[in-house]
Amino acid sequence: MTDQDPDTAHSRKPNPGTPFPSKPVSDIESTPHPAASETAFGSLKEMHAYMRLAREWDLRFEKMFRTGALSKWYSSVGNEATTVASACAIEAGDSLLTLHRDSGAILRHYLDINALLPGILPQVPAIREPMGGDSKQRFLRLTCQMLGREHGFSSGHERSYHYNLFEEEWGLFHIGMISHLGSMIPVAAGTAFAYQQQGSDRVAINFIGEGATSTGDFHEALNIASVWKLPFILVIENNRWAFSTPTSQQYACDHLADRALGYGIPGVQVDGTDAEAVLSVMQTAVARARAGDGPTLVEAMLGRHRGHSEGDDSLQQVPEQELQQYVEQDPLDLVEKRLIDGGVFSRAWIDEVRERCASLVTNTVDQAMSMPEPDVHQPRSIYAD
Amino acid sequence: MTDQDPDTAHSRKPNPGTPFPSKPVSDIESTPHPAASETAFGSLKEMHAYMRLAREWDLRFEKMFRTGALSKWYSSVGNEATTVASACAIEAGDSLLTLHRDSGAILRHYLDINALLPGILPQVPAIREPMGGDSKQRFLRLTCQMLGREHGFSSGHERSYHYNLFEEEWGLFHIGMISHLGSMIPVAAGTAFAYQQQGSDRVAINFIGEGATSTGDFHEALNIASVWKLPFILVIENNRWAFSTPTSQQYACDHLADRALGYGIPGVQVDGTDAEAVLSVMQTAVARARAGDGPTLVEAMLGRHRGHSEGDDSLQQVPEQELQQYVEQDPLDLVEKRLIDGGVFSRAWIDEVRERCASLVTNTVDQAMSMPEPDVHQPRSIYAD
Amino acid sequence: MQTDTSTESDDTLYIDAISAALADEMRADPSVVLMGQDIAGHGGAFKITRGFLEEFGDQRVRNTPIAESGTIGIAIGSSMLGIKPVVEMQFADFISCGFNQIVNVAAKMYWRTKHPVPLVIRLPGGGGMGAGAFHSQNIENWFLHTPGLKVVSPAYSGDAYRLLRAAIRDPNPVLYFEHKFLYRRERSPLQTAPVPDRILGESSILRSGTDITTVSWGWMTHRTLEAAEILSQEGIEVEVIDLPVLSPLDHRGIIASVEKTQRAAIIHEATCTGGFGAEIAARICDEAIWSLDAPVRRITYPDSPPPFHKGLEASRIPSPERICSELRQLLDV
Amino acid sequence: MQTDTSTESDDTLYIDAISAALADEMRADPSVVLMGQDIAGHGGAFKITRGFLEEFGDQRVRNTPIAESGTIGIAIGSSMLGIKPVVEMQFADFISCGFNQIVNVAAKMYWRTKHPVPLVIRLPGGGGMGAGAFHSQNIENWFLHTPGLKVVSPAYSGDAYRLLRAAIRDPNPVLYFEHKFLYRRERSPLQTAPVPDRILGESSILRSGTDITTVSWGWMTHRTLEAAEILSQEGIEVEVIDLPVLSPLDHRGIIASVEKTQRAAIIHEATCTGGFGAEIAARICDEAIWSLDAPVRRITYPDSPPPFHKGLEASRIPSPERICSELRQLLDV
Ligand SMILES: Cc1ncc(C[n+]2csc(CCOP(=O)(O)OP(=O)(O)O)c2C)c(N)n1
Ligand SMILES: Cc1ncc(C[n+]2csc(CCOP(=O)(O)OP(=O)(O)O)c2C)c(N)n1
Ligand SMILES: [Mg+2]
Ligand SMILES: [Mg+2]
Repeated sequence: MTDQDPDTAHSRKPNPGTPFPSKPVSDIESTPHPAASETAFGSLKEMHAYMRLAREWDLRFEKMFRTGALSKWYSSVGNEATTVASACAIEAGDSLLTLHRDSGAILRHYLDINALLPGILPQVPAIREPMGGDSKQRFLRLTCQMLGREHGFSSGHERSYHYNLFEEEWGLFHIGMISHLGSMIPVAAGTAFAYQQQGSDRVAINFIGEGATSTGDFHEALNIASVWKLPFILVIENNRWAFSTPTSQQYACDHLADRALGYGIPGVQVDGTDAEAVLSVMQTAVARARAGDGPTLVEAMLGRHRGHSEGDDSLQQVPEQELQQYVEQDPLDLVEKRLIDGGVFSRAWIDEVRERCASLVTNTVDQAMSMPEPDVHQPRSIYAD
Repeated sequence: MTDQDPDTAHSRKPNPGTPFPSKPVSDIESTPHPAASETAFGSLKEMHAYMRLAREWDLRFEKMFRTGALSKWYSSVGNEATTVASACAIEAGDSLLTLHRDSGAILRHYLDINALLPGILPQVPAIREPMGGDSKQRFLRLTCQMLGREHGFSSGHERSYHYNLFEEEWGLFHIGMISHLGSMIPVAAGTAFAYQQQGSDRVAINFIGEGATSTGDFHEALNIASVWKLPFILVIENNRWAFSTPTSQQYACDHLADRALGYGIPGVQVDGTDAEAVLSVMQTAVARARAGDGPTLVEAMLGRHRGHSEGDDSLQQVPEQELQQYVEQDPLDLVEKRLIDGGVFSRAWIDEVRERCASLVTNTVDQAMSMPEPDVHQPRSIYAD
Repeated sequence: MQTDTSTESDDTLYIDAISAALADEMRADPSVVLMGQDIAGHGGAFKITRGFLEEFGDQRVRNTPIAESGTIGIAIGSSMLGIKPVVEMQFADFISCGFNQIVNVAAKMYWRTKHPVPLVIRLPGGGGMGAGAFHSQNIENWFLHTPGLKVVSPAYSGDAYRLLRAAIRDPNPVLYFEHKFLYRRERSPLQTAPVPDRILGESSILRSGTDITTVSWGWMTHRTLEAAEILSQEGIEVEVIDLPVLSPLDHRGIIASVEKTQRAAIIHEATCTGGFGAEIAARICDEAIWSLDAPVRRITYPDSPPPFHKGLEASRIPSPERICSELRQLLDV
Repeated sequence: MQTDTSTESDDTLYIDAISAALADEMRADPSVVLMGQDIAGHGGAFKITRGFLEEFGDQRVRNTPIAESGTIGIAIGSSMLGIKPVVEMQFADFISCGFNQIVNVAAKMYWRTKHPVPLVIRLPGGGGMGAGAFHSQNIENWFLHTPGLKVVSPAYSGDAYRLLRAAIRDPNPVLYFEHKFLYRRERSPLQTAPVPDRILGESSILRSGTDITTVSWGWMTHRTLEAAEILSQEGIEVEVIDLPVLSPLDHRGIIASVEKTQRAAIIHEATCTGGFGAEIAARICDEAIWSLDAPVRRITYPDSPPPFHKGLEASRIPSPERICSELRQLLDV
């Protein structure tokens, strides 16, 4: 996959009016995705590998934070089912907008895990094609980005997930976050607007926490997107807490998904710890968007596993029992249990996947740590020219 | 009413923790208001008089606009049932926040029409107590405000409905609009917050057009108000057009009232041309708010009668048949027909009410026109001290 | 709107120059899309896009819901994927409702990510129409103080036309302040010069003089020229510099003129404190201090909102008379 | 928070001074209500309101949803009916999401309607912590250029305490910029002087000198003092003026000092163009031009967003060394 010819790959054609590459709209109506129904465990195996990689990624940075090697870290632990499954539902050419707990979506969307860890997905039919291009380079640069290195996507100018990665030749359009919650929702809808305007069937997905649903931009963007029927999926990662604020102090409705009614669009609440359930919901939403039927609001129910950011004491606000419940419903445990119970994977293979993911992360972090810091004298323009 | 002692009237007690005057919460549970059910035509007669006054008010200023005596006018014609009935549902001590088509609410809330036109409401039991204080002075100042006179509430510094009138001794708390649509929704909720904080049972109502439902402030304010259970009623005057933009380009849901579900509060759609229907809905909403049960979203369905502002050509966007339908459903015709059909009023009395309201407006406008313009050399501070 | 006005034409109304620039650029580049409230069938509050719906269709001329932040955010996202959005604020004042998208998303995007955001926001601003506190503000310095934005403020039809086309071609977010008072009052020829493909700093000496330099933009340039005419009859020769582009600022041009005349005043309609007049004064006092032979004066709106009453408003906006008297003071005459 | 700190106490941390001012004012006036994200049980992102929930209860210490505009709007409305709200922004940068409520509703309310809006917004701002583009900005001039707001920017614990109490008592909307870098680094005595009941312009000469006047606020005042110390050893005596209050501005104090020293520099952490340093320079060049014996210089952040990397960030913020070298230049030494 990594040596694919850019010209035949999922290249975005910037000319307005030219339909976007890959499948025509009429091909995509089957829902859920064939891979999910036909080979019951195929999708699970694939999601498992990426979820594990995402988990090891986070554990590694959490550890670096604890040892003082990193000044700040927002953990994605617990969000992997939602983020990986969502990224499995999109394709090259689609745009992805992430927040601070979406390493799963980023890793799934950027990387061909088989290229990084040969044989890790032996006989699995892909739910989706892996992203073309050089996965190794991307993974290293991503790691450098987390560590503020010159080789990172922002050359040290921006923190962790606050960056963009556009590789037009591969159809990779990832826009990272700014800190201001809610702000990227209209921007995500805007990328969907570009697709609609260009006659493409590509879609945009954007992740937000349940806290960001209180912002004006949440409303303004969803309203315009629904009036304009933009191919846009907004995924709320409802982990029940925003920093130290519980949902009871954030909103008064029963389900955030119910807000969809106020926009005349579908709203779905899904168990966000269940990768298969999320995949199915997201595939339906994506198919709907590709077919020109407009946005979907997805509320993935998660639980808080970590503090707001590592090292703060915000977890103290979460009642112990509640926390335990969330930790017990670990999405990785769930997926691994299913694979073992279904007789698909042995515990040994599960362990091996974990080991291999962990060493990949460790090696890459080590490599990134040895790379240069940004040159403080290098000017950086505020204007494009 | 006008010579009531301020001390015994509906005075606001600014001390936090002191419950607000007038009825205790438990007295107000009957819904709809007794006046509406017991004396079937009583409320209608009262609303009729104020609706007529509001209509003549607008017609007079429309005419002044056409003759060039006024540089701009936003007409409230067609909104009177909603605005007058809503103002009938509140009392002294409540706060009222209006937009540009709410003369009906202002006139109903400010004035004792019997004081201005003695005998115009002969045997009608009041739906609500008229506002205490000097109605004549208020009406003159209001007129001066519309005409940019020194004697207006803003001494010519602010246009038409962009002013406040606070008369604490009478419990009159009216906050006018700023131009930025949606901006006053949180401010209105804030007055409700003050009541809640002070342990008072007073409520806030705020009018907006359906266009303002697309703003971020609509969402942020309703969300906070519902989480905090603020005594707040938001009335959408859905006249199907925002300037030249039809609802199909403003929102994609079936009913704006459905947005209430997303806030966990009641949402009611009502025929906004039917004063009695609006009164009943508003009385329920107000009772709910007084009882501490939180906000209500009311969507009053109206129709566009006039251009966005007088003299523009925005009415051209409204299909002729649609316009005609709205004009045929004139809320004043409706109320007058009911009164005549019910054998309550003769056509002659209806005509007399109109005549008397019209001359009251004309005389007051004439008086205001003869009053001084603002002194351009008079400084005006930007800071309170 | 009907004719291609990129060739020279005489005496075009300022408002028509804006319409023409939009139409010509839409014809030249199919990725240009207009968004705004009431811009489609109605042609916008000022009718600048009248006829556009018919010519360009409802995909390229988009009525938006009343949601400045959402609209600007959508414009930003689309601009990152090949669309060139031009967003109309119904009045410049309403930009405050989309402020965060501009200052934090659009302005910082290129610096943060090296990803261009070619985006134009049109802002009908300024006073003189008795339109009150929320339809008359001059708020350019909020954006001039935000790195990453370009800001344009044409005083003439020709600049309005040329700079709007250039703004659309520029790969950066450009705030295009158009002055409502000039819409139907300013009328001058469009230029034949080819339209540049980006906004660069420009200052233009509209009248050369030896006694004092004035710096102004938008409507105030016209009033300053009136003042210069009056003073000329008194034997005072004012060098009148107009800034059609405020950011990037061509401060070299200003400094050179002040070095010649040795005196300077800045005239703007925006309120005084913290305004852009201060920036220009500060640059003069840093770089041309040794040339100065008089205090550097700002002639501006007082620090208060625009009043509704026309007489009140008129008393606040710098008038040719007030400009004359302040300049006379600086010249000690 | 536990003790009434309105009496003199030695060496209070800046952050504790803020907590103490809030607590003391809440004790003194039951209409004071706090609103902000995570301020209740969690005590806020910086723990400034730790223990407040327990002492004052959840009616007066309100966690809000993540909705800056809605929250500020609610604060405005309540303040018009007798509540005195203090709104905490989690970071100053997020104020852009509530911008319209401040500049159009709060700032103009008194001028428009003669109705006071006693409201405080606390804005933890500034850089130096490696917190990146959206948690480090210095945006005071957006508000200084908006008539009707008061703006405070204390550099010392004593001022932080006194001015926060005064801000809460002031009948106007006050933006209270507190500097995150100083939270746990600045430590000095609180004052015994009675707390005033409103914010008035103040400038304070922290070090008197004869050679050049500097004007600064917040963190930069500390760095300027360091520079003055260094220069003093070289025989250069800097008069260091701190502005704990930016609006209203005590420009008399500044002018008087410049008339004495004949030279001036303004040091601020905000970006340069269109910033408040320009305002101060402009006033000096209008009112003290004849005294000036050197260019008026601004020493500021460059015109770009704050970088995340600590080394990159450090290279942008005016350092004592950079201040020294610029001042030496102005003194031609
Ligand atoms: C507009 C804005 N206000 C406040 C903040 C400060 N803040 C950062 S993260 C956060 C909580 C986010 O909660 P949520 O959206 O539920 O995401 P989670 O961290 O739970 O995934 C807050 C309040 C911000 N980033 N942006
Ligand atoms: C934030 C904002 N954006 C745009 C405008 C310009 N504007 C003034 S009135 C109006 C239409 C309002 O429509 P609606 O809310 O339905 O009220 P109606 O006039 O129909 O009663 C618009 C777009 C504004 N005032 N405020
Ligand atoms: Mg959350
Ligand atoms: Mg409407």
